[in-house]
Amino acid sequence: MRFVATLADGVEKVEVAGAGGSYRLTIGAEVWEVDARLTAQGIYSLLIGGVSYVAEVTDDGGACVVDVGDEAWVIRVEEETRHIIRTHGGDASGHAGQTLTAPLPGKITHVAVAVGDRVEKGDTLLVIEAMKMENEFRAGAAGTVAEVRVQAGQAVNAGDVLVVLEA
Amino acid sequence: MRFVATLADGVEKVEVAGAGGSYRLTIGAEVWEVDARLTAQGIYSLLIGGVSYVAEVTDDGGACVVDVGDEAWVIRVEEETRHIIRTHGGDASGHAGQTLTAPLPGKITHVAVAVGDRVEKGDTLLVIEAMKMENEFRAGAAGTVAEVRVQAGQAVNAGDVLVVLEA
Amino acid sequence: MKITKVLIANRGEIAVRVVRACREQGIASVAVFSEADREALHVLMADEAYPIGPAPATESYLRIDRLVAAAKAAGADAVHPGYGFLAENAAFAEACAAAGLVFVGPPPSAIRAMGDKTAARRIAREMGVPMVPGTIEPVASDAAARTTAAEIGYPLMIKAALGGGGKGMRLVRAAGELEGALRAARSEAAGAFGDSAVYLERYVSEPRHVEMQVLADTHGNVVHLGERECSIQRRHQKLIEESPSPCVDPAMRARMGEAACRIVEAAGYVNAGTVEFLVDSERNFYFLEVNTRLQVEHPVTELVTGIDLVREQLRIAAGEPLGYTQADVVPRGAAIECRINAEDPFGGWLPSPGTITGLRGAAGPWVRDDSGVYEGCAVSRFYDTLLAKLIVWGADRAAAIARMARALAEYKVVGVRTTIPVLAHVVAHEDFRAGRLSTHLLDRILPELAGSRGRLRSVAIVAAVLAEHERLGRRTLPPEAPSSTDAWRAALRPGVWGGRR
Amino acid sequence: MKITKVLIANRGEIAVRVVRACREQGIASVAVFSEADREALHVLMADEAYPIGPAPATESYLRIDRLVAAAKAAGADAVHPGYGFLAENAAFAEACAAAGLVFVGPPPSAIRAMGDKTAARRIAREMGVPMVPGTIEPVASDAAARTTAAEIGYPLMIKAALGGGGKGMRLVRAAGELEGALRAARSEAAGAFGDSAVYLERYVSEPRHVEMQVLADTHGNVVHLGERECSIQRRHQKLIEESPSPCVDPAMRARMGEAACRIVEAAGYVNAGTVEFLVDSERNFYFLEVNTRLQVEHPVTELVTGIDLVREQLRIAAGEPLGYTQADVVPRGAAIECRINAEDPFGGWLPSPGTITGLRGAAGPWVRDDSGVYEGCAVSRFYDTLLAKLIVWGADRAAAIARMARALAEYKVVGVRTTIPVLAHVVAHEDFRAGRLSTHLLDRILPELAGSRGRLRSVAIVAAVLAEHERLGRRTLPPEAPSSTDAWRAALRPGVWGGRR
Repeated sequence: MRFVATLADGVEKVEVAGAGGSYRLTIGAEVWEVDARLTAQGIYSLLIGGVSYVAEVTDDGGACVVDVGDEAWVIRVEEETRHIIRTHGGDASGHAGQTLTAPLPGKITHVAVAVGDRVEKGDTLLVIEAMKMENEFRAGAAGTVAEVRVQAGQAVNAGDVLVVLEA
Repeated sequence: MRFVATLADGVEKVEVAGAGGSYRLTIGAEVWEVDARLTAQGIYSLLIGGVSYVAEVTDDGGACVVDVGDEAWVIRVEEETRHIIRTHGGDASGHAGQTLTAPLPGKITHVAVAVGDRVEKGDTLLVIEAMKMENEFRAGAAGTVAEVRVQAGQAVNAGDVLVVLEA
Repeated sequence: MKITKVLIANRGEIAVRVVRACREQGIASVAVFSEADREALHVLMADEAYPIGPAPATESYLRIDRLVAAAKAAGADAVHPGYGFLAENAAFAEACAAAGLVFVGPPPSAIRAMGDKTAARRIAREMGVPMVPGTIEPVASDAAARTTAAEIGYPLMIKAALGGGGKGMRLVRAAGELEGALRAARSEAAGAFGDSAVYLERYVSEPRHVEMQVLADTHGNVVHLGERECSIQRRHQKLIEESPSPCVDPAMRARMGEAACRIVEAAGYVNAGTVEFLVDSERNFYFLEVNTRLQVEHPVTELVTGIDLVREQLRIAAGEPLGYTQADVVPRGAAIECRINAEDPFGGWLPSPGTITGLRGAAGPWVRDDSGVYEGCAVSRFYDTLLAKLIVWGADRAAAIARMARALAEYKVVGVRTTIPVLAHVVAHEDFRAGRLSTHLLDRILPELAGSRGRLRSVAIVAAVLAEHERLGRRTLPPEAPSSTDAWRAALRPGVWGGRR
Repeated sequence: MKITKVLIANRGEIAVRVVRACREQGIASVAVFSEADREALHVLMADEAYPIGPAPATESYLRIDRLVAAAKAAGADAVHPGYGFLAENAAFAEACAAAGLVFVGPPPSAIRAMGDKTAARRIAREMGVPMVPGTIEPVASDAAARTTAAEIGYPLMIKAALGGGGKGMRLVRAAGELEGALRAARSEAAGAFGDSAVYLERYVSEPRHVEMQVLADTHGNVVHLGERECSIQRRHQKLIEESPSPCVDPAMRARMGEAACRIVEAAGYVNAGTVEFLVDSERNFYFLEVNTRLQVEHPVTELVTGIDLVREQLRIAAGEPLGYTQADVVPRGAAIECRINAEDPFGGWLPSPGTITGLRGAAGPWVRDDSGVYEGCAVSRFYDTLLAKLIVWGADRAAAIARMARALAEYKVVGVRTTIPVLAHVVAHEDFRAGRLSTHLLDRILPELAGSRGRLRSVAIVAAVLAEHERLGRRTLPPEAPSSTDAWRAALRPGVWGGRR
């Protein structure tokens, strides 16, 4: 089976063969012989050439976060055909950065901008309180505020659109 | 819903009402208001009149073992109708004690009896080795050996019939 | 004044800590829980547990009336406040006393004298303990703050007059940042402590944060249990603490301990308390504040001294004398604590609420896991991010560091992001190992962390691809209509992947 | 002779213990595993792991050839044998030496001199250490055993000439039981240690089992680390151990320690070892045997002395000197260990293999969990029943007991039966609390345990009925064809019962 793994620092094609715990993965030019087991909820044991790795795989909405050693990676894995369809069909996330969505559930404690405001990169847009912390969210690039969909005191869920900027 | 709970020291009729974590159980004449949650694999949290209990429920082939506080009980729970059918239809376990079945998987290391032998209560019938321990199994009552279905060196699974005695 | 049943006015790992201490003393424990916390660990572990309101803390864990009512209804004779929430709220201590409940902490007068940083700084000045220049009184308005700030000079710190734990604290580098920082600090302080008062203080560059643990009984006995170094911080919140401090020698320990005891005695303080100092690069120490409660990081002191601080709190509250003197307090070895928070250190330290789907803690020799969570439990967005405290002891600091590195590598949390990867990097860093600590160390070395790559990247891809491969394999299987027993068993059994069991 | 990579010729909690010590020393660890153990914890935790054969130990963990080959293939420079399996097998130590591998334990000559109980008893006699009357040589035949047994008198003990841990040990109350007991003891000894030789010893009534921990380096330094009391046993296997012993005062400790060091020195012993004594009701002590390896119960000594015994084993094996003298070994407080075994204490102590479907260990202050299992792992029928060792420290024995009671109550294991309920009862028993220990205590108080009833019985019924109620509720739901993502998520998420999350 052929997959595409998308990381922050690159895209890798991966081919998987094998079954029953014993696999051969081809990542680009590298070949990996892997003895793999899911030993508990999302905790994987991998034996690769005798070296023992324990990887934690957390589902994170489309992508997954993999912890191994002291490192953590966000990796989006797709079947190759799906990846081709998605990347050729136009990516909705191409305009990301213009739209501020809530990355976590919480309560809006302060909205610093109004429709029509001009903002510079780094300006505070609003503050979300969650887990007893005030988290400031800033503009990723300069722009004009097109929409403000929330107000102070309002509860939001992860993924809610909060502010839309126009370039 | 009506259940029958069978314990080593008695049989209790139990009626359950409620849902969504909040239940009323009637055990004989006692009424128990219970706030119950399954918090992890087989680990239950029960709040009963403010008192917090954590019970471990292990499935044990038909019955379950419940650990709560420092105590452990083996409890067989059946719907009332099932219980009535079973107990009125003749219980196959009524002849238990005449048949020695393997209570755990292991290896037979010694068979002390042969067909036709007369045994007294407490006489060793055979020895099963499991988890590096030799476990002796003895006659629960006097009798004559009718069948010996295993021999030394043989591996057995839990539930296998090993020796049959006639009174 | 024997204590037989204690209501714990808190949640999370500290409520669990107090339950454990009560059980070991033969004291019954009563938990309280908000609607979000029915399945929280402290509810499961306590002898009794009662609901006290909706999820927001202001409607439950900060409701003095409901807490006191629950304590009376349960027949408790004492209340332990933990840390945070109402732990340094004199009105809560008074409400407990008025209801005939022993408050496991200092008397309200001492909370007022010391817990209010303004009053505490006044006392410290009177006792001749050195302090960082700043305002003694809270700043009344933004305008007044601007004037005072100009006198103190930038950069400066805004700090909440009540509370601690980094909440309501902000660094202000220039005048333009003052207004926003004041608003944020006041808002956080109000949410965390119910009081928005803040004061200003000159900023000391590359400071170390060192604090002395003190115990005072009702018979006038006061001892200190040595210091804790808490310099590894992010967002002014402690992340790694240790005892002893690598910068404190016996002579400095004696001077700081003596100063701490002097302040505490002057305030008529009783029970466990902590006197915080700032230490500059020349190892001068300055009084910061007194925390009139158990600290999050108390375990490092426990492991080094062998003294159970929560047990001592309960004994002192019951009127028992300490029973030992300063000379009897003999430190042994070194202890380090790491805070495992539900935060994403690679994503701006954003909180990471969710469900912990997989959990395997660290264990083994001289590893202590003070956790408030378990596998399968929810991490609520309503409360702070602290999941667990991982504490180790070693015969010396190097042994403790090696052990902490080992323990962090063992600790597996799936389902929420945690601080574990960054903690592991700090503990492995040469500056940390050499004891070159400051409250800026973490910010300075964080950029180094993002870049590390190599073989592990490929291993991570292997794991991610196999997870997806497995997921697709499941999808292509026909959905089985499970038999009754199998359905039940399946629900009780973790997934098996890559082979039959 | 620097050690950089250690192969651990063992499994279970002790293999995990050695992995941890290696990691803390910066030494790479290599696990080995049988076909039954691919997913065992020691495989997951080690740096590397290699298969060595089928599930039966005789085809894997007892195969000297495969272990040495694995060590060489992995590039290990040392081998740690753990306890049990080949730990006291001189041929294994020799095979390691022949392959150029450092054996982390005594030299083969010392294993032969001390590990063989026959030779050890000869040395003890020469050194003037008191002993229980019995045969010095192994009994050659059943006929010879009958003759010798008649001389010693009944009741008597049969003991394996090699090994320990209660395996190959049998009490014989009368001549009629001798033959069966000999057969059982020989069979167990052969299976456990590869040698069926046994000897006979007079039986001491209500004895206490007290042992001294010793450390000897290659430079002639020998120290003892005080005693462990191991009197709480069932089937002659230790269940609860503690240090210090409540029956040993400083003078007796000095005498026993001196006797232990004398025996060890006479044998040219190096590395960690344990000298076992039997103590009668008048507090006389008799030499029993030397265990030429790490003991299962070593953690209680570690917690009291602050000395990491596995670290010391590795240092000694590398040729390093101890670096401290007897006067530097200062005990502090009290430690207790409970063995959590997969056995059914209410069902004749039958082994209880299976899958651990639910697991929540004990944690918190001064609680150490040395476990070899995790939630979801299989407990194989091929290996011993020890799942985990729960160890606590307290400022005194009473504090340690209270803490152990608390920790046992926290420890939850679902899926296999364990010794936890009986451990809890022993720890709560007045004889245990008063320190009135003997190797018969457990058998004496066990009948008391079966009868306890009351409110908890009803609570157990509530839990059992609700579990069945829930099971039926699941059955009556139509089997859903889950969407792909849901199926995956469901597999990763514990069951939720009684409400939405």
